[in-house]
Amino acid sequence: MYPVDVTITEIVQESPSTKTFFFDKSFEEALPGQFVMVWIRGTDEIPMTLSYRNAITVQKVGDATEKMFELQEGDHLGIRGPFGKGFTLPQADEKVLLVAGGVGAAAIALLAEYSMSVGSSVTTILGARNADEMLFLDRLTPCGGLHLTTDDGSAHRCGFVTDVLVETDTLEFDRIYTCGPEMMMKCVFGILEEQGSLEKAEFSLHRYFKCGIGVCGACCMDGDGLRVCKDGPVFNGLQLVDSEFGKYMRGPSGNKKQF
Amino acid sequence: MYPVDVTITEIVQESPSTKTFFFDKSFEEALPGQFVMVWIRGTDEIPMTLSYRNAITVQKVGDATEKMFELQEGDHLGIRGPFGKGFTLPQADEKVLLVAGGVGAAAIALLAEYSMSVGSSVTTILGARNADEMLFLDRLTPCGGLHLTTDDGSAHRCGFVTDVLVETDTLEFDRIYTCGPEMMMKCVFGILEEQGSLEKAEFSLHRYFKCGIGVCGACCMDGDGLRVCKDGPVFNGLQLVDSEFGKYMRGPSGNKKQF
Amino acid sequence: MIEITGLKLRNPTILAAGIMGTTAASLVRVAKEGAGAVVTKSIGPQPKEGHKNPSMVNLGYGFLNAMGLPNPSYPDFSAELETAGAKADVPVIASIFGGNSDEFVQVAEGLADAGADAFELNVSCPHAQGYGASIGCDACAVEEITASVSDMTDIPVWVKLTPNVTDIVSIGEAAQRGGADAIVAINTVRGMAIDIHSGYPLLGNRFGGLSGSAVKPVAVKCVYDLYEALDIPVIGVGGISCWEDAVEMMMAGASAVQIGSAVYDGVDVFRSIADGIDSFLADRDLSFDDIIGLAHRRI
Amino acid sequence: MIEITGLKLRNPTILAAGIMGTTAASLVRVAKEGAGAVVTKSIGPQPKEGHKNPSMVNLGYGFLNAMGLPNPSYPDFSAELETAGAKADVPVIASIFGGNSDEFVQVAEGLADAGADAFELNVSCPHAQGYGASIGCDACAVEEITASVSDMTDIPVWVKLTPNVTDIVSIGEAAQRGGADAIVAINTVRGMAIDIHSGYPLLGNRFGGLSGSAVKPVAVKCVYDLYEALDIPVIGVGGISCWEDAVEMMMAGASAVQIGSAVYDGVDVFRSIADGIDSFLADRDLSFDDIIGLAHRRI
Repeated sequence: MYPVDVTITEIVQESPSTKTFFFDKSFEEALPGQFVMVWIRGTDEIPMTLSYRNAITVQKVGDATEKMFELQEGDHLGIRGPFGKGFTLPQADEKVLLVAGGVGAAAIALLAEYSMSVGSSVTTILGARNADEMLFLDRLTPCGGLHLTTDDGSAHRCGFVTDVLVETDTLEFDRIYTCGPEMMMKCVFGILEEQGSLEKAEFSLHRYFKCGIGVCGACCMDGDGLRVCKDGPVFNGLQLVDSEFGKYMRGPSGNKKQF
Repeated sequence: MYPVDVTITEIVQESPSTKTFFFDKSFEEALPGQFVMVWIRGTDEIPMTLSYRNAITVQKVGDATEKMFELQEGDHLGIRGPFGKGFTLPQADEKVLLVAGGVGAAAIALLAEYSMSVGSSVTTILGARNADEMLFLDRLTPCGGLHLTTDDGSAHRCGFVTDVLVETDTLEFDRIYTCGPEMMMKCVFGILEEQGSLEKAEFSLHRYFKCGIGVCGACCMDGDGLRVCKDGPVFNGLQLVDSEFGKYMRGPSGNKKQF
Repeated sequence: MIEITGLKLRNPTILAAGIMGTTAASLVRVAKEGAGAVVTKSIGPQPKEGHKNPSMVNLGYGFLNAMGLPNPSYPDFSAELETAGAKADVPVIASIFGGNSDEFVQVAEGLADAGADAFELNVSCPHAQGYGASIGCDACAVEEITASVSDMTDIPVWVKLTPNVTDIVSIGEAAQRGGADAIVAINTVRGMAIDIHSGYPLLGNRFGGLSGSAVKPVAVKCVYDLYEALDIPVIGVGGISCWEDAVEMMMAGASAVQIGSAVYDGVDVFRSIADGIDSFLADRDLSFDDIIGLAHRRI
Repeated sequence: MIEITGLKLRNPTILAAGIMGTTAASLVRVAKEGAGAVVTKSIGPQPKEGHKNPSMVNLGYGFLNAMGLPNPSYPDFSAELETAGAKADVPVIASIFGGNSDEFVQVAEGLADAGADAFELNVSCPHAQGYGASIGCDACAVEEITASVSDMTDIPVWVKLTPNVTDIVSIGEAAQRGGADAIVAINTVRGMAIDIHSGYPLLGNRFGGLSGSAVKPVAVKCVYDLYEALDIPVIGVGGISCWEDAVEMMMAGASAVQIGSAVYDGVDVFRSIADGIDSFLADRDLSFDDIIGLAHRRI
């Protein structure tokens, strides 16, 4: 599978640090939570979760994303995928709780849209650093319940998504999904573990990928050696018990980096 | 496609010079007239037309066939195929004329059985050197018309299949098929050409094969460069006009051998 | 229309040596099916029957073959070559081999009057003892053979290289020093397969050469390296079965491509690849020169 | 149960170097999935991040990769190796590399206390400047490096060879002279692919190494030749993805097999191959010794 060549048809500045790049190709077979390998030719190739079936939402964090931010409509990217295990899709009438932080809202918004389309009852807790960085509010507003937090209190409730979560009876929900910074997800994990809801929760993880297709092992997590790119990036809460999750990840050389 | 390993389940001495080897595997997808590459391990691999879906009928003519004649029931062969273009199958109610000589009866018998099974009306002209070498009489007896000849007159009509053919009004038949020694088929070709029946006739040819899969070109015929192993071994009569057919063939080095 | 070593080709697809090239009739057929040029079966000083069968196996991801340089020798082939030249409306390149430079010259002289448009020196067959790659691994031998044939003929001399060496560039440089007009890369990759039911090697010759999709990345790398190092054109061959493969090979540095095993899928592969390249160029308003070696300019 | 260079393996499937071997957790996982032994990611003297992505592409008929020997270096890896040895119930072989024999010795000494069951010397990575195959093409260098490491350690030393040489047997003989206990063949085959939409090479490193089905015939031939020439065991690796492939490699002469890219289809590939070989042997009432090198006895 050579990369598919896509043309950028539209670029939306979602927030001061985030842009969405729409392609001329839609990955209809992609499940929410799956990722694609995005090749910025001459620079690098990075894993990105799809925020729409035909778009990725990128935060500027390094060389490759910086290069991406220079791209214009009409420019090209190489795309491989979708790869990995996405979220387990909810059924109609199931009660679904979504917990998203920062750019993690990208994967969650796609899942929310799917969930609403099949008739699940969706409650979302969405957090951001500040009001400007709050992503996909428009896509999440149709949810039955929507709780918003900002770290600095510049809008909505001042605080973290976990402040809302801890007040929520998670036992009421059939399925819980979360995506966001690992420290946020670690707190979510703790709350769900305490409430006994871990087994119905799924976490979308981020690690440094090399091959992206489950062969090289660069993204294997300590614990059971699960490959984030192939066995994940979405894991059930129970798979993360006694793992490196929330403690450290590894860099390109295999060295540990504490969170 | 590695060769399939088959076990010889039964060996039938059909005539003093001919044996049929039955396999434990049946090539159900094979069309009458198609061939398989038969690998006598350690010796050679030779093309053989299927005489049954699970058997080949072999005449002792060289090293490989001599080695085959030493094989016992329970011995193994490697088989690749079926390959090539088989006979165009007749439809129900079509009138079919079959002309077979010598071991060419193998392919023709399989076609005769198919033709009768779909309800074609089948007339067969079968020739052999002598009565002992007459092959598959039992399989061809159910044909509506059966004409037999032997070169030496040891049974049936003394003469050649072409002696019968020349007395036959081939315009009455919808399809004509022939398989046998090339000199015999050359005469068949001449008669059919004269009667204006060439375009409804198919000829099953034999040439030296190397690759057997249409790549090397060792079996390309002069004229249009048709590959006997892939464009054939069955050809429509019109494809053979102005070709090497009946004149010469080529040996392993590509040298011409006159008939 | 492209020009390579002075030969004008209506398109950059060339029939590779050893494929449907034993007779004039089949060479003419391939030309009719759309090839821009055709290379004959490799012709040597003596008639050879080649190895026992099986001589070629389709592995799915590629083909393994050991034909053993079967050929009728130059005296017998001369008439075929002459007929092919007269009837094919495209250049006919005579592939020749020998055990040393004298034999190469003997064959080239023997075919001189038959009117080949170029010679392709086969110093790269991986499975014929004393011929081909046994020579093609030795830069000195390649240089000497190339020089000998170049000296005795006025037509272009192409040299076909084996990938089964530590450093293909040094062999390509030797051919260039010897006066080669173009390099053809690559011949097949040494390989072997075994029948597990019996333990016998699958090929009559026990081992052979791998071609088809499996070797395309190997060929692309060789062509890329040769293009970087040499001044003469490189003709790319190895695993090309669709126009995308051909474009990839040209971007690696090939001025033209040869197509071999892909005739398995149909002899019309030449036309479909030539048409595909044309459309690709037209859609993007590009010329052949824009894409030949493009990968070298993408830093 | 098979024994190779003194190590007892419950089955002849071994995790190949560079595949899921960077952490103790993943090595232990592969052991649990059924591998008879596991080889670590190649470890060198300094931490290396490796090449930019894309670093591996699935071509359908094989995989092209250029990781660039990413590794945390021996001081950081020592603890992982120790944990792997303690938790995996199978032998753990440490793959090591360096730019010269001093660096190889430095890494081997640095890992000495971590309890590897054997060292595998990577003199064959095709895409790391100054390492791997740049050494592995040079018989003298291979002999010297092998001798240096063999002299300083009591555990078995395996040497993994590159197929990208004119004569792999001469390199294998050099390793044997240097005291190697086993040869591992082959590392990946030099290759390259180009994105025709842009002209860019597909890999961040521009070129890389081919693995998977495409290289199986190449590996079978190398193993066949090495078995013929050497006295020490040969471990076969290259394109093995099912038990039939493993049996084929053993018939070529492999005493055991390594499996790499095939984990793409599932980490349970070790168990399914080991079970398949067992059934094959049981059905025919054969032992490992009956099939190892069988092709050499089929004349």
